[in-house]
Amino acid sequence: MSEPLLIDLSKKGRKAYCFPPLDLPRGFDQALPLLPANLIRQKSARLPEVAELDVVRHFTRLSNQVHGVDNGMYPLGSCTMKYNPKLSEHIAGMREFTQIHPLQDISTSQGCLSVMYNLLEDLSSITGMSWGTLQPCAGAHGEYTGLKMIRSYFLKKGEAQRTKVLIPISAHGTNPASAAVNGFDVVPIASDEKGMVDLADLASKLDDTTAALMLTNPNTLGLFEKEILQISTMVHNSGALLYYDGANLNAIMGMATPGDMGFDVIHLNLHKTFSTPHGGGGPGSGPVMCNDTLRPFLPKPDIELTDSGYVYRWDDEDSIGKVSLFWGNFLVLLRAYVYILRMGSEGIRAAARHAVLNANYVASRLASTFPIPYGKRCMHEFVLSCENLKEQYGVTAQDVAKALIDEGYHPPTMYFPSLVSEALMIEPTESESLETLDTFVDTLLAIAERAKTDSESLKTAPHTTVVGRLDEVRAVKQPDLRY
Amino acid sequence: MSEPLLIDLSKKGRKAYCFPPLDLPRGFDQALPLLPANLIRQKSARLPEVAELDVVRHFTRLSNQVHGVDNGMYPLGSCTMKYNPKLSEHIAGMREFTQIHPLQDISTSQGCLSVMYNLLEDLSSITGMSWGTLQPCAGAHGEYTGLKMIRSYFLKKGEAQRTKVLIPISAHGTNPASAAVNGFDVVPIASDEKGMVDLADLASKLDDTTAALMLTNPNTLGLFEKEILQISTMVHNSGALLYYDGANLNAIMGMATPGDMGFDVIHLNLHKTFSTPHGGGGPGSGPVMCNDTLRPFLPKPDIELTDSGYVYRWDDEDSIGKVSLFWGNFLVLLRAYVYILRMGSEGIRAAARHAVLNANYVASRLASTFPIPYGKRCMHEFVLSCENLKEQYGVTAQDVAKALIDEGYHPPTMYFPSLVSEALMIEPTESESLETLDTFVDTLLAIAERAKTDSESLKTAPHTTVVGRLDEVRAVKQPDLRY
Amino acid sequence: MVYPYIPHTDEDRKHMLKAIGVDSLDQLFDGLSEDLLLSDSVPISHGRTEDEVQRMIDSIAQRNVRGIPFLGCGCYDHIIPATVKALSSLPSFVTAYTPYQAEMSQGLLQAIYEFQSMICEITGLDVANASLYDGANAASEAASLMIGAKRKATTVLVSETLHPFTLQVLQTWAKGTEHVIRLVGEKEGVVDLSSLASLLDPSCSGLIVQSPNRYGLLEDYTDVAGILHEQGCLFAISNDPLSLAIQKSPAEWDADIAIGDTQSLGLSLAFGGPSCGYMAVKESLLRKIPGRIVGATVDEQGRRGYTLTLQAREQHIKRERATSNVCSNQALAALMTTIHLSSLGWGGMVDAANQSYAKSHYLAYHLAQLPGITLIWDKPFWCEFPLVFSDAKRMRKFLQELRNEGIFAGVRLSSLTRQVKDELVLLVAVTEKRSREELEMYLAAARRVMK
Amino acid sequence: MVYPYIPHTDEDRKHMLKAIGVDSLDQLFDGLSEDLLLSDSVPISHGRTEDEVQRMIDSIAQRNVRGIPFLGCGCYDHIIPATVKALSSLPSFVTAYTPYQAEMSQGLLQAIYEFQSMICEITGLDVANASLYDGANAASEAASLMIGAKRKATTVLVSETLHPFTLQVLQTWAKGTEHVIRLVGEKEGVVDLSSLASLLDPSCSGLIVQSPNRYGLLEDYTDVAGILHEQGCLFAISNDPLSLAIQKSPAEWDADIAIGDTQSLGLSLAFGGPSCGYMAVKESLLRKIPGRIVGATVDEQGRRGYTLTLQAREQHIKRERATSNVCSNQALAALMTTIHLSSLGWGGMVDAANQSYAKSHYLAYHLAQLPGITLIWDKPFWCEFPLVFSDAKRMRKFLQELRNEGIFAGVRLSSLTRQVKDELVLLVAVTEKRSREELEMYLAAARRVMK
Repeated sequence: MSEPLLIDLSKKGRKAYCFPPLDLPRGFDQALPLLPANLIRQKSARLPEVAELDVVRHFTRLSNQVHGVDNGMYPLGSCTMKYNPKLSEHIAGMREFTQIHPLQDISTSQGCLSVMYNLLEDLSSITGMSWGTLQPCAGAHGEYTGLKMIRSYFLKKGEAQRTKVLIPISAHGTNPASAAVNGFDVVPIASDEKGMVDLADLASKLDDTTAALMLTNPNTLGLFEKEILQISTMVHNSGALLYYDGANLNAIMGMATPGDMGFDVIHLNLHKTFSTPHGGGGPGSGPVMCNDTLRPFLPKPDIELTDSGYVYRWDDEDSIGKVSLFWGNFLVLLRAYVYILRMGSEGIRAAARHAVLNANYVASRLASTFPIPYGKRCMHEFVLSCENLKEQYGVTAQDVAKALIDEGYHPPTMYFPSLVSEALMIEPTESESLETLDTFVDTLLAIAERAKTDSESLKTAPHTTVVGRLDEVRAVKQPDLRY
Repeated sequence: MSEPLLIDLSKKGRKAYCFPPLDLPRGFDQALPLLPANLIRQKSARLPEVAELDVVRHFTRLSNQVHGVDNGMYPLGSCTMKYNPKLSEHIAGMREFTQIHPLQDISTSQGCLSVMYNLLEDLSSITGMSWGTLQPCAGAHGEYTGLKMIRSYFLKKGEAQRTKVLIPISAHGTNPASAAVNGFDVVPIASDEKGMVDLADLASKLDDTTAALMLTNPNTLGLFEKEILQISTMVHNSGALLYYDGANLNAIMGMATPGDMGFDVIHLNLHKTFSTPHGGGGPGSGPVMCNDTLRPFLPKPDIELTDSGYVYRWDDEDSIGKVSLFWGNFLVLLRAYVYILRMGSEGIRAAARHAVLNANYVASRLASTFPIPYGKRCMHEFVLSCENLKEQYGVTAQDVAKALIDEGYHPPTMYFPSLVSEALMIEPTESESLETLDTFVDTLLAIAERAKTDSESLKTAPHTTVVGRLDEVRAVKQPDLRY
Repeated sequence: MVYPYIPHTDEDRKHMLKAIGVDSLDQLFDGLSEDLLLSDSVPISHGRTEDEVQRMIDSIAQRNVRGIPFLGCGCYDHIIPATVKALSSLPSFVTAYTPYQAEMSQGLLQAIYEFQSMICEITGLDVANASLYDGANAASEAASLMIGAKRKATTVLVSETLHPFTLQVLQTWAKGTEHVIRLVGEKEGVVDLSSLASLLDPSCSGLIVQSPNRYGLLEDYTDVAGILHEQGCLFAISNDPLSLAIQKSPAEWDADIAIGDTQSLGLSLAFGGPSCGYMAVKESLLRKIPGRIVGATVDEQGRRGYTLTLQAREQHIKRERATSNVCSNQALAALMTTIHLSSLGWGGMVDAANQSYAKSHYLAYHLAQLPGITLIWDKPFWCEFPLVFSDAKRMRKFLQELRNEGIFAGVRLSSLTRQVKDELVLLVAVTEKRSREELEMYLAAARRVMK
Repeated sequence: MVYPYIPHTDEDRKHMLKAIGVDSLDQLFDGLSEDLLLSDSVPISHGRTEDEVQRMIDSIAQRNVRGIPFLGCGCYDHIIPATVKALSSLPSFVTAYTPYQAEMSQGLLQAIYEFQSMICEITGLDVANASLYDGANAASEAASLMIGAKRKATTVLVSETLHPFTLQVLQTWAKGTEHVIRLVGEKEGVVDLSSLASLLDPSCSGLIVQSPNRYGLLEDYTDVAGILHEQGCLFAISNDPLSLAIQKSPAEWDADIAIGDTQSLGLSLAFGGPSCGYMAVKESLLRKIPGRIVGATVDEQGRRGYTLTLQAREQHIKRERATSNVCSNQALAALMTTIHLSSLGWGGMVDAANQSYAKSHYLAYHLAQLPGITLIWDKPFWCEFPLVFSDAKRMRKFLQELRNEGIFAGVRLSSLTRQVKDELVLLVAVTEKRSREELEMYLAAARRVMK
């Protein structure tokens, strides 16, 4: 059943919440009369005036119209929708953390600081980097921060002319956007026939105006860039730096480090690799880790462990400065810390190994029905093509995706990367069991079968949801963005 | 989608949970070898061996196949399905309460004792009684306790021959069952044409073998027993006691007290009147409150406030003894206490008044379509009849109930009390807004309309649930009670 | 005027009163005579806002002290996976009523079916109900069942080694009725069944025993079932269900009835409640078991579904002839146990039970070395054991000193039995949750006091 | 071997490897050269069980001290209804991804639509996005928007009275780029716009101001929009959104862009994060606003539904030409704000804002009577105010003594600005949550120290 807007249940005089009465002496018991008239708001805002039960039912019902990892498999490529442990949620709800103010005297927040310091240490170990920052609030924010550090590094070095950032055409859209936001010019790098960075193209574009090459490794096709050490040498020889987009770190953590691959700076997505929940699109967290070359440029404040406990360090001259209001999304950091404590070194490694195992298993079972243009051997994810279904039955990748919804699965990422036509990008993650994977594969195979006999029902899927496919054009042409 | 049994996902070697390794010195690191062989269990139990994510998804999906108050209106007569405040849930989850042991030194559990003591005080005020016990775990358990006290009272008084308990035929089934469990003989009392206790019948059955009359007031027809003071006099004159089944206290709290009506003992249902959640059938709580006559017979221990704090009193000679393992369902008591703190004297009274307002409003809107045999003026609930629909279209009370499910409502209580044929017993509670009531009424009226044109779809309702009407006969004849 | 949790506006009230055809809310109460209507509001405090209540509760909560609990006696501090609270607090589980409307309650019904199945598996018996109030009430329901199962029976034999509070609940149950609780004495800490046969007269319906018993000791029921069954009597065993991961199950002792409390399987201490009683019986007693039962069946399309069944036993149908008056039970607590067991699996249950065994023996062994403390009775125990102190003063000092270090050292048996003979007995519980460090803290403090 | 959160059994692994056609897990990593594969496990600690982690976290948590916070500076201790946590923690909200698949995400999309609507209502502007990281990043996104909206513009005027950390984030934003942040100075605690017109050269894209500003003072923007608009410049105001229940809204000042942080609307202190930035703009800037936007539309059957829209602005389509690089935002925090506002309604928001006003003035008035403390600048303030101490030693003593009584008395401005001139300034925040009793405790302690 569709749920009305809460504002439509609104009624004057109804209240879900009351504040304690103001118990101040006369003269202090009113606000407005004391304010200069020209500072006073004139127009009321229209907010729902409803009862507590209205609020409870509204959001409870809305939650029943959302699919999360807790509801079923979520094989959304490049998003690493792994299980979000209940323990982490419990701990993130502890009053000993939620009721700490970011600016209270540092002697009274040593618990929070210890979480952040130890998390930085663990992330340094896992990535093979020297140190980092926890301030960035999401992956793209991490990219912004890392690139800003690179820019500052070259300015300090007197190489202001390095204004180009090289980015493979298969990269996530945030990579070029983050480069642009930092004032860089974006230069695309081609992929070779194997889906890897085209080394010749790279060589031709590396020069003394190049600031960095941004890479995701494994890349968005789920392939490990085998020539990474050569790439690293080429980049560094040209005087540029190598940036690692950590979106796919889940494939290799504990097995190899970006540090050993020669990366100078890396952002992580704690909400991908380190199991913090996505929350419907955030809050995420995008720590940036770097080697000693870039360390002086990290945002401030840094955290240091001294004899008298943890302290902030504000005096880094080369620091790019702050990138968020306080210290980052602390409750997200806390969850990631809990995850690392639970997993430990063996668990971190096992996560990568089983993520890769799961992806290869699903790929190997699907490959004979759905072509996988760049090969069914992959890392943690792979990209298949629905090209055949489209040619033969007019069934597109989108139709397959929507049909999965009716079977209780969140669809894979669609139409990305663009190297593959009618692409579906599947990342099962290590959380899914063999049985779940088998059922998922069977469902996809059954959909492929249905394409032959009943393509119409696929083209109109989903049928079980509260709404069917929406008129996206109308949404753009007649924007209805608020009540 | 139907959800498999978790045991069917079970797989040897899979684990959702691990314990810390045992870190004791040798000689203490094993259990079984040290136990005599004939005490050792031989056969394993078959429990699910699954992963944590399996557990999470299983119970999350199961919860999506359950309708609670948070999902929609729950007008289940005699059950008072009012809103269960989120504040109470939050407080009942505080470690300062959940981690207190019932037998830790009393100096370390004064917080818990203060909650119980103050709750007893408030319940005494609300019911007009002297004192009570919080031990009973449910309404029927309260009935058992109250009747046990009555029995002990008469034994102490030397009136062992008082073995009869009078119970109106319209009473809940637990009343006679509780009397029987205590060794009483149950004598039914007729209702008069207005649905009230038949005074003549009562008079004819009161004698010196009568221990008590059990009454619900308002009764299960939602009618207030107007002659309650006369009934009380009659009962007491015969030397018997008057027992109040508090199931319907929500109709009168703050407006009148069972004490003033002449009742000697009363049980409450905190999970009805005092907003603690029903939890799918418990844990409830059924405190028993009584006047001075019965107070010596209350279960022990009692709680007393002394100069050195709260203490237990174990020395009541006449006490019937303990009725549950420890002190009662403490976390339920805590929720009820929070509710009373929130509501206060005005709120408690307002709850009753609005519960009655809501019931009368719904009754008045439905009366012309659904006959209400005992009149549309009621207290907090009323009983309508689907007799007409059955006669004219073959649509039964059950069909109407099941059709409501498809519209997102939990059905009213069906076929009770038996005084009304094709009965639906509707109790909206004070939590529901005018808008919700109107939509509910409109839905019922629409169903009555549909009976004329499309009775078939009503007879096969519900259609939107994971299963349709179940074969109850098969469930009894071929019991399948476990995996 | 706005009241908490009541959505009505002044407008609403007016509109509704008009529709009803009355002038005021008061008029709706005109069935109540003047002398019944309260002139004043009930003498409880005024309402408070959420924030005020939370503050008040915070200050009440501060009067509770949390220590490291070596406390048991029917309520144990075991490890509970985070899944239990997270999933059992899903709002539709919490705010649903008894699943009378099966189509709208399949999730709940299926969870109860799984609970019943697990109780059957753990006890080894055939049929389990949907839960009872607690372990003590499960015992009195077992007593009722026994008496109801045998013609002219009035008596139930009950071991003196039952939990003292369970005994008290049973005594309350018998009080004022024709039922008789006849105690079977103990010998060296366990029930003495050497002359059981001689106790079995025709009035006798059966025997209830407990293992681990009130002292934490495991009892041996070799031959007991045979003797009882020969006289048409039933055999009921009460267990801490977690102990059944190690010790012989009721089925293995050929018991007819298994009872107990699932507190040790996923329920927090919670000042003793809610906990969750259970009962399982042999197939032959199926129609005599009290409480609700869920069964599987099919709908018209043949789809499997779950429903409350065998309701002919229950009060709302059978009224005074019901097998019991139990109506509401402890459904949400049973759900917690179901989630707990789903998370642990049998392997986890065995692990928890083994570790409780090992840790309790480790502590007992070392405490027994100290002067002034005796570990009475050289009997098998599990998770909990009885210490006897040489004198009351040292015992008090021991408890006080350990409490000062944040250790709740044990439960004095006399606080349960109110008997002088038990005053020097301390029951110490050690679950798998107690870390080695906590055990050593306990021992170090004990050595300091008892040197 | 069983690893946390990984369901594979040995059997599973064997079966899967066989299906893939490899012999070992290692073989799956044969794309990584030997010199890349780690020979040892990464040097972090071994895994721990749930219970061990919980204990470890409990002991870490004990190193945090909770006091009565009179602390603000962008993070305030307001009352939050119990509904907020209860509903925002519903598992499908928590564990869903960005709602790219609209049919499976209607609940989330609708909630975001409601969030956008509320932000529009509160700011008075036309279009709001689905949230930004925080208030400081909302400011840098506003700066980007301004520069992108005016040809050849490079400069953004920024009031010196912005939150010091917001200023720092803006300075970082400009660093290394062609963008220039030009500060507009303050005068007596508020931004000095007396010579605004003269600052507006063609490179200038607009002005960002904040009210209540870094001192808690409310600023007067009479005529500001007119001057800016005349030069083709945009006007952005950053607010604590709760203050907009009282003070003039961005729309009422004719601002083009409203930014801020919804922390004061339903988010806990949480050591400063997550909070939730917001941005609303006039209709004319619709296609330039950064971040995600949800719109309503219909499906083929004409049923109303919600979807992410106007994605042509975003990075995954427009890549380096996107209006911003923002992708993930603070959706769950925005949901909390939506639930909070749904619970409070406008009446509740006004009440909270009024009480914050009244209580902060009460405390300020009485503190100002004390020797050694001055309430600088006789300007309107809301919820937070600046005190100046006569000397550093007394200030330290004041903070220390109050902390000893469990009162966190305020934030030293120099801890944000690291500037000597701010060392004697203490910012004191008083929300509606501070009870009268807490205010009197503060005053009593202050009087004791400052006598």
